[in-house]
Amino acid sequence: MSMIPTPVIADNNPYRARYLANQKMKPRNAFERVAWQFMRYSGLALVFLALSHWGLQHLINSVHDLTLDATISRWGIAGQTATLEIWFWRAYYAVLLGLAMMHGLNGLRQVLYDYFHYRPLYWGFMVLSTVLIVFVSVAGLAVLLLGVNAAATGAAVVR
Amino acid sequence: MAQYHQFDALVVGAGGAGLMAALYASKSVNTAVISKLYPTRSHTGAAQGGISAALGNMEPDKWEWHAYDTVKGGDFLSDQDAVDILCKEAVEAVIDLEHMGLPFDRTADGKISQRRFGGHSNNETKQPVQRACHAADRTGHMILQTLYQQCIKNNVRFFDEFQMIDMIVIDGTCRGVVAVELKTGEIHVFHAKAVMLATGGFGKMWKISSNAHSLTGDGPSVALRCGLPLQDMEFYQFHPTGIYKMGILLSEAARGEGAIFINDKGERFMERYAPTMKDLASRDVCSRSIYKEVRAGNGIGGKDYVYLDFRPERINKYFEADGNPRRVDAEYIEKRLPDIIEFVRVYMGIDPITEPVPIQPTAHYAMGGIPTDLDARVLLDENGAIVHGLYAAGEAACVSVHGANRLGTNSLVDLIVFGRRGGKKMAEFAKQTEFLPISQEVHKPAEAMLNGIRNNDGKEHPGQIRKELQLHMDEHVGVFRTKQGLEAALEEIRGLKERYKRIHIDDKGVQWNTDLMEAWELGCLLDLAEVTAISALARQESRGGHYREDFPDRDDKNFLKHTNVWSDNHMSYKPVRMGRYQPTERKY
Amino acid sequence: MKVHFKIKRFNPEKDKKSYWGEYDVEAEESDRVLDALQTVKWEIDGTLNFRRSCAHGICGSDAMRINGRNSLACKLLIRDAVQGGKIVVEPILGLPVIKDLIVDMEPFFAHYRAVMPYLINDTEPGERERLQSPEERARFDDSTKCILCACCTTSCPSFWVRGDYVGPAAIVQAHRFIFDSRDQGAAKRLDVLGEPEGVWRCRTVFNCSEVCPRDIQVTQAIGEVKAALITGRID
Amino acid sequence: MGTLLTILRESLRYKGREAQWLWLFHRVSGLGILFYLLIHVFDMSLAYFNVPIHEEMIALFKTPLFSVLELAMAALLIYHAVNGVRVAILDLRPELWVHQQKVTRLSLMVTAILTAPTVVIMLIYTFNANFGHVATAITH
Ligand SMILES: Cc1cc2nc3c(=O)[nH]c(=O)nc-3n(C[C@H](O)[C@H](O)[C@H](O)COP(=O)(O)OP(=O)(O)OC[C@H]3O[C@@H](n4cnc5c(N)ncnc54)[C@H](O)[C@@H]3O)c2cc1C
Ligand code: HEM
Ligand code: SF4
Ligand code: F3S
Ligand code: FES
Repeated sequence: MSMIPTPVIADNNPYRARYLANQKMKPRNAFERVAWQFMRYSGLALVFLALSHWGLQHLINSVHDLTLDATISRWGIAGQTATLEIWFWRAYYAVLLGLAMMHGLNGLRQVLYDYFHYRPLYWGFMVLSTVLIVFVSVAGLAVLLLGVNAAATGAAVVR
Repeated sequence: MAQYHQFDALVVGAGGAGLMAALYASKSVNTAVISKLYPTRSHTGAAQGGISAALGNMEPDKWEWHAYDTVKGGDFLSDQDAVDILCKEAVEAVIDLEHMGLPFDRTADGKISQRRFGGHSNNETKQPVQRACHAADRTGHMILQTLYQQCIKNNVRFFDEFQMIDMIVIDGTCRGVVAVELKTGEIHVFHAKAVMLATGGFGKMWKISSNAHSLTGDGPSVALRCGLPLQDMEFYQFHPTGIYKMGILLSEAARGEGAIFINDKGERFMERYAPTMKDLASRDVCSRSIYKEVRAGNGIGGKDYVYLDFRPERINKYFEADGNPRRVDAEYIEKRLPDIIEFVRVYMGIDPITEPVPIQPTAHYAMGGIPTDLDARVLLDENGAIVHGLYAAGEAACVSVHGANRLGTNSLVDLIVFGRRGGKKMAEFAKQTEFLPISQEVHKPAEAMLNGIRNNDGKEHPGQIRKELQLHMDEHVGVFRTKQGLEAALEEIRGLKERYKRIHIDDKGVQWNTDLMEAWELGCLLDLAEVTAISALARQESRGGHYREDFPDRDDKNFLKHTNVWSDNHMSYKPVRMGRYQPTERKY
Repeated sequence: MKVHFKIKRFNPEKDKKSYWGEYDVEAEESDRVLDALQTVKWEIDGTLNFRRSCAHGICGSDAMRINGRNSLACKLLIRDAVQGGKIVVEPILGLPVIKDLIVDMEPFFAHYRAVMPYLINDTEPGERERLQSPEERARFDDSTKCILCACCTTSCPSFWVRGDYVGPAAIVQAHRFIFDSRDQGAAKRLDVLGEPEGVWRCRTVFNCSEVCPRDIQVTQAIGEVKAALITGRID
Repeated sequence: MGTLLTILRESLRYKGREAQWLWLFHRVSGLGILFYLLIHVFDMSLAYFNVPIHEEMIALFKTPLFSVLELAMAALLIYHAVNGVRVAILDLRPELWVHQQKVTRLSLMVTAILTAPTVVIMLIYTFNANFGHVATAITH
């Protein structure tokens, strides 16, 4: 990953000598910087994505309208070709899911790092929560991208 | 068993003087610093106004002029060879500080900015000259920080919060010190080839004082107890502008920027006492003038204080009256004197931009101290014999450049110039000599002394003794002195010393026992108060910071000489080393 | 006026746990809290321990938690501190308590040293001063005021939970050099501050800025360092 | 662990300004949302893996207890979003911190303004589902 970008500086910039002297030096560790920036950018994106999803599901519609049919109309049915509309919903939810999970995972990492100083404990929690979050995300992506799998009920969905 | 350490060079005290010495010594020998405070807590950080050097960045200036001002400021008691070194090396030393990173304020063309300060003048025009290099009104803070930073860079070994309580002086050579590690209460023996005392001043023997609680004269009093003399102890400077009742200092930089004194009648009374320099006359002159006004009933509301006025419109009015073309506004004053303005706002609850500030003289600076030669080597007697391996610099020492009265900004110059010379000399000395032997038992007397205080079960309370000492000193050994007053004070001090033998402290513990250390420090103050009063009593003239109402004139025939005093109270005098400048009447 | 002091006491030689010492002190409204503590020590109970030196807010010795918030005891007046006739004094948080109000400052200074708080410039400076314009000087003026009192660092939730965080004070010190036009060590310092225990652990809580007795814009300094790390530019 | 508890207790006793409490609640809300999100996504994924369980869970979410939790969730999410934006802005312009009282009031107000109608609408839906006749009366 690129570390500190090489600065562009004019000859008459008083800091020039310092830049030249500094160029060789680059932070060894950019992870936290990237994580920090990611939290802000993903947060901003989530304002739109998460709030619009919430609005859609809880204000325009409600949980009480949440039926399998409604789900099918968003994500389609496994094995059937999807319409453009379905692909739009799939993409929207995939992005939302991905960003929210990564944002949440990194947030959780920050919290665990703060409170669990005993390294094995911290890493234990980290591995556990990463596995859990990745597992749930992959499962979520499966239904998103493949559609509702009526077969998993063992019977046809008739309503 | 005490812990044992060995270093080529050991510096006691981490103020400007100590750090400068450590920095230079550490360039070539194994150096350590012990300090009872974290280095950045040293009182050098309180110095506000500036550090003088004839850089000539603002207007023509010469180090010779600086030297003359210093000698004149010192009422001709300064040793002039030392003054020459001070003023000549000041230029180089200030540049040195800049190279170390000190963030001086700058002129428009990028050079170090300078300002006017009391007693500093252009010798030809007799007008105040801009000589004090400054970083807002935090010059001392920046010096202290910069030197500490450089010491860290140079890997100087620090023993923070270690308090020296004894020195190992055997056969006229110093071989180390004994110190307490405050955190654990353990005794440590520091074995060294060269030791420097840079423990700062002792202004806490007065009540109204600009000095820190920690300034209790540990270094000078340990030296005294080791059989060494102290020099010129009667010369103590009272700074004219301390915040009323608290003593917190408002730098002379305020007057450098144009502030003036006014009395109850609204008069600029300094015009009467110092027609040329007026409010920028030297400190002893200003302090006495304030008290003369107070005695004449011109104190504010008849009380014992006057106003320092730095309201911009007033400053401009007086600039105009003086024919000075400068003008200031509130923004400028705030920028140049941010800290002292804040002090006034916080501690007095008034705004100096719109109201005059009540001030009174405050005990400030010891001109006297441990006598040294030009390389900061400590002198054994009035004949110039030296104590091998022992050095002193800073306020604890007396070179003597300040003579009878120190000029503003010259202390910081003293720290870095003689700190540096001392540091270099220590390294040189340490490289040539071997460690001299010390016994396994050297720390025993110090240990016994501390335990003596800890376990003493008398009835006297150290807090009470300190309070009484401060009151007597303020009353009789202050700006104005008389034979009767000094004799009374001496008797009181001796009485207090007797009572001190029967003190009792509450904290019998070992770790971080400030009760114990404060009681020990009180012992130092009592010792120094006694020799101060003795020296003052013997000097039957008025000179610089020492003003005898019964001998109001300077007496060059009998007293153009330095006082040396020992712990058994015997005294001797030695001549002042004169040079280009012959004593003249001192007018500002 | 009479003020009731509640002071957190702990003596490592005697106590297993800290306890509250209670004292009634006669004090003027315009006295400093430090003056009242001195009165307790000098007149009521000599075993009370705290650090102090200058008594006017420039040495940074006496940071403590007064009525729940960090402050220098010598810079807070009784009239501003007292709440319902009472003042509660505790040691600053996040550093090990040694005795009463005295904490171990070593971890704090270790962080300070970690950011290389000294001018780095290996070029030959010449006979005279290095030049610096008043604007360049003003760029880092705010952070030169720091007195290393630790009020900020020990008010920071990120530091409390994990003392490895270099803390606002060290960042302010780094800022003082990073933005000094004479310095050439910015990249080395940014390297340290970019580490996991560096600036990124700041969560923009502002407790630090609020308590700084020197009115340093601490969070702003931290923000400028973050910006320098992100953009690679220091202007 | 003992020290962790001490630190947590002491941090609650420290009298920080507004931003300290906003930060603490940001943390709590973030963790809350994450917890909710995991359950929610897990449940939805069952629409692919096991529809009957999926349907049972959906039914569970429709009970009054979960409706109340859902309201809390809405408040947390909105708070977290608004406060996240506040933090991001202050990271860019730290000098604005002097207005922290105003900023705090503002962000709490925005949170409230967004949450209030949400809660009302969601309550109506809940009533509608549980006591259909009442809701019908209201909507008509
Ligand atoms: C408010 C104020 C403003 C001033 N402004 C100016 C100014 O503008 N210009 C100017 O030139 N001068 C000024 N001065 C004077 C000048 O600042 C001091 O004289 C000078 O800083 C003294 O420095 P120092 O290095 O000798 O001692 P200090 O800086 O006082 O340091 C003493 C050191 O010794 C240590 N120490 C003391 N006792 C022991 C012990 N027993 N064991 C171990 N360590 C010990 C302390 O921990 C400390 O580190 C001012 C003074 C004051 C009080
Ligand atoms: C809705 C828009 C969102 C915005 C604007 C947002 C913004 C932010 C920001 C800026 C941070 C960083 C805080 C810091 O570093 O101090 C953060 C932290 C966090 N966020 Fe979000 N976030 C949003 C949604 C979410 C979601 C959906 C989740 C759950 C999956 C979540 C969970 C977290 C967690 C756990 C933290 C860590 C808290 C901490 O370290 O104290 N956030 N959020
Ligand atoms: S930044 Fe302020 S609060 Fe922090 S150590 Fe420096 S002076 Fe103290
Ligand atoms: S309190 Fe701490 S979180 Fe940042 S803004 Fe200050 S360092
Ligand atoms: S005693 Fe120096 S800052 Fe308070």
